[in-house]
Amino acid sequence: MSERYSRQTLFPPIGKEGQEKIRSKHVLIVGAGALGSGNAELMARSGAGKLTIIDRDYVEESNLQRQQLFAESDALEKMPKAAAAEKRLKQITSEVEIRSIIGDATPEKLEELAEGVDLILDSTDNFETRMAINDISQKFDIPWIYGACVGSFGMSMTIIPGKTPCMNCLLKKIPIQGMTCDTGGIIAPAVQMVVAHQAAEALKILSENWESVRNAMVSFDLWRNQYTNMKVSKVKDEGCLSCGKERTYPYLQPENMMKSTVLCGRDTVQIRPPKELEIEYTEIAQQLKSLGYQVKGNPYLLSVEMEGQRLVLFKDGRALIHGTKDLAQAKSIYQRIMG
Amino acid sequence: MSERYSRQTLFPPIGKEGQEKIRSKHVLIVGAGALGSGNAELMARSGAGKLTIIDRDYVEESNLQRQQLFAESDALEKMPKAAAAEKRLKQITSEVEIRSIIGDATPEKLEELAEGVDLILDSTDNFETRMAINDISQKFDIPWIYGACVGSFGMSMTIIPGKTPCMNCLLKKIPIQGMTCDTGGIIAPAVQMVVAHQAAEALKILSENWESVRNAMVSFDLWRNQYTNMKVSKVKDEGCLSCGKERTYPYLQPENMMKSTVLCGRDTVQIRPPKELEIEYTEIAQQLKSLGYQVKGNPYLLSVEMEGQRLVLFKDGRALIHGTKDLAQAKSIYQRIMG
Amino acid sequence: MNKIMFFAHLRDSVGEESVTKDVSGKTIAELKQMLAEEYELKLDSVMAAVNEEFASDDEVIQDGDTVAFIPPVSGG
Amino acid sequence: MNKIMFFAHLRDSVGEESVTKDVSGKTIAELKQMLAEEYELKLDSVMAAVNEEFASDDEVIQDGDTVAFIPPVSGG
Repeated sequence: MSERYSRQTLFPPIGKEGQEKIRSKHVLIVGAGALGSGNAELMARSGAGKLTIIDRDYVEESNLQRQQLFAESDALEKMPKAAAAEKRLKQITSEVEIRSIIGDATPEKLEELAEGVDLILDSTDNFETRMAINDISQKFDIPWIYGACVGSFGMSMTIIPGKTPCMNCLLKKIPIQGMTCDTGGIIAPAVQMVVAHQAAEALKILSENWESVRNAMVSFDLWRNQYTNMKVSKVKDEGCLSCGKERTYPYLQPENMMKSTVLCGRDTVQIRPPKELEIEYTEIAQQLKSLGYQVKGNPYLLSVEMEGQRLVLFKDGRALIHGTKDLAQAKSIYQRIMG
Repeated sequence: MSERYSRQTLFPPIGKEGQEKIRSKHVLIVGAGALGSGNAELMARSGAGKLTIIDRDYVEESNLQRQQLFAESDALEKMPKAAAAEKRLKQITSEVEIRSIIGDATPEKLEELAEGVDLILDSTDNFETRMAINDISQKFDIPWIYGACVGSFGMSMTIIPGKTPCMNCLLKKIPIQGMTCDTGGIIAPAVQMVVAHQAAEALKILSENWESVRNAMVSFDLWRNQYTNMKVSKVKDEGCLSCGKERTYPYLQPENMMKSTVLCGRDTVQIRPPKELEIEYTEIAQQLKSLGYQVKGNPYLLSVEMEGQRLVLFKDGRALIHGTKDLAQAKSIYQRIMG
Repeated sequence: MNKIMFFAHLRDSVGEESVTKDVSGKTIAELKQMLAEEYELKLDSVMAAVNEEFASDDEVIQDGDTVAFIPPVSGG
Repeated sequence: MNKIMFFAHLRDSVGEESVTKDVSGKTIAELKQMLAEEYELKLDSVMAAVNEEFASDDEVIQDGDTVAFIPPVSGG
């Protein structure tokens, strides 16, 4: 064991034996934004054996305020986040195997990546992907750690198949219109706080200190000085379609996925959410305006100009993204607005 | 206002006005180790106007597990931490003025650096320096934010002259023999958690959201799943020598400082703590052995071999550090063991 | 009596971190509806905890229970 | 009765996160001495909180109070 991890092996619950275990593990990090770059850095510094990181976006100037792996040059060069993350992680350590994938974390892609993975760290910005992670976690018996934040508020929960309830037991349905960092803002310390919780849980799991895993959903607000642990053990639902006795893994089924289609000859992608929504335009419009976007609307649709593209949003959640033929880019724009 | 801080200005308590305030402020960060590099990175990413960072150590391999500004090459080149921090911070942002100082944060040096500073972020590893920061905070009316961690445990408190109690009201005396990262180990998420709290408090102060400042000492343990806010407002002591009516700023007085002397012709520095301690050898010896140091002892003294130096510790806290003539290095070695 | 706590942006909508009301005998769903009207909140997909334990919409609140409302968050 | 909570390494020394004892009428200093003997703890420079508020060594514990012991930490 190298001197490098001496302060971590000196921590009694890990020790040299725990460090060997961490060293033998493979972690899949879904998303390389704020949470993803924080989680990836901590896993790399802690000496995990292998990291796989998937992300579909590129580094923008507005990311630099909170996404810790990225430097100014990455934003100037519009580097894909997964590639920029890999570059910095390799400067930090040569001892960890880093595999970065520039692409959309679709359920199919995640199933493929899950092979041989010991832990999935959620670092996404939307519940559609989280519900797919949740089903994959159950299907392949891989623990995952939920993390999310907006403003000064954040939360995390550890899901261990066979032991804890799953996200589908808890939420039953995907929350509609969660606040996102693009609509509610975000301060960097809230990111760090979620990463601290996710990474601590990850070290417990990787070092096989199962008895120390937090059996609660933790929520906190650093500005309002709030912190609470909500116990969830009673929530486990035998009838849950993701983790119960008769499972269908609903979020791996095509009918429950977001549909995106390139509209031929129009340089436009249509996005259709898995279930019809009922959108309140005024709230979204106001948030987007305060962010500096050009927003126009009428009772039937909302039109938003953003970075060369135009998003037209209908009341039922359907949207047209004009100015692109790239499905992943269009989905990314949609989920940044809609959560 | 640049697009760069758009997610932070979108956070309503900061907004564009708060961002302008953050932009106009100067933060002094004392220490560029684990907490220091985390705090410096968050302040730089958040767009503080100017950062001054002081540190006396150089980057070692065992730092890489948790000190987020440093890469493998910094450890190979034994870069001074302050210089390595400045280099990475300048890659992250060209918009923040960074001043790095390689040197010991003595009370005299801190008094000199405090001029024009709006906030001091404690990122040290010992209470002697913290008590000097505390006195300087009161003398020059500058808020400071205490932060510390060991193992999976950490704590933070915000001290605002004239509003909150000070550290001397609370502790009355410097705690003897606190656990340090060199004796108790440390996991990186505990560092991140303290940084999250310190940086959130910093953003409140820099953006002048005084009413949101946490009026409590927060403590947490990420492994044992503990978190508590301890209110401190009643502790404020009118007779306190640091913040009361008749102040002497005791920790700026030479008689209360650690004494370090080069012993002529012997390549040895003697360290004498401000007050006599009563040291229990067995506990320290065990911790140092588990860290891989060569430790020998008898009832009167403890001898520790470390990285080319030998530290001989006496029961009253006095120590001889053989193999160096550098006062700052000797103090650093002493405080890493003794806290 | 019951203490009802509001997390994150719900706190700002209500204007206070917690309110004290007698809501014993009500279900979480009924309390959500009551609060939604009183404070103009959207509580459909907000999680509820009773005495720091997750509570479903049909759970009945007892006298002395502390109820907390926590919005799930998607950003990251 | 009183709930007495132990943070960080104190918890491991005691073996439990909290113990229940009747210590009302005692000062914090007296309780520290009692616990120091019972669990072989060093509590000289450990901070105490009574009902989540900092308590000095001469504060007298009342029935029903929750006492927490939190060690100050110097690492960083």
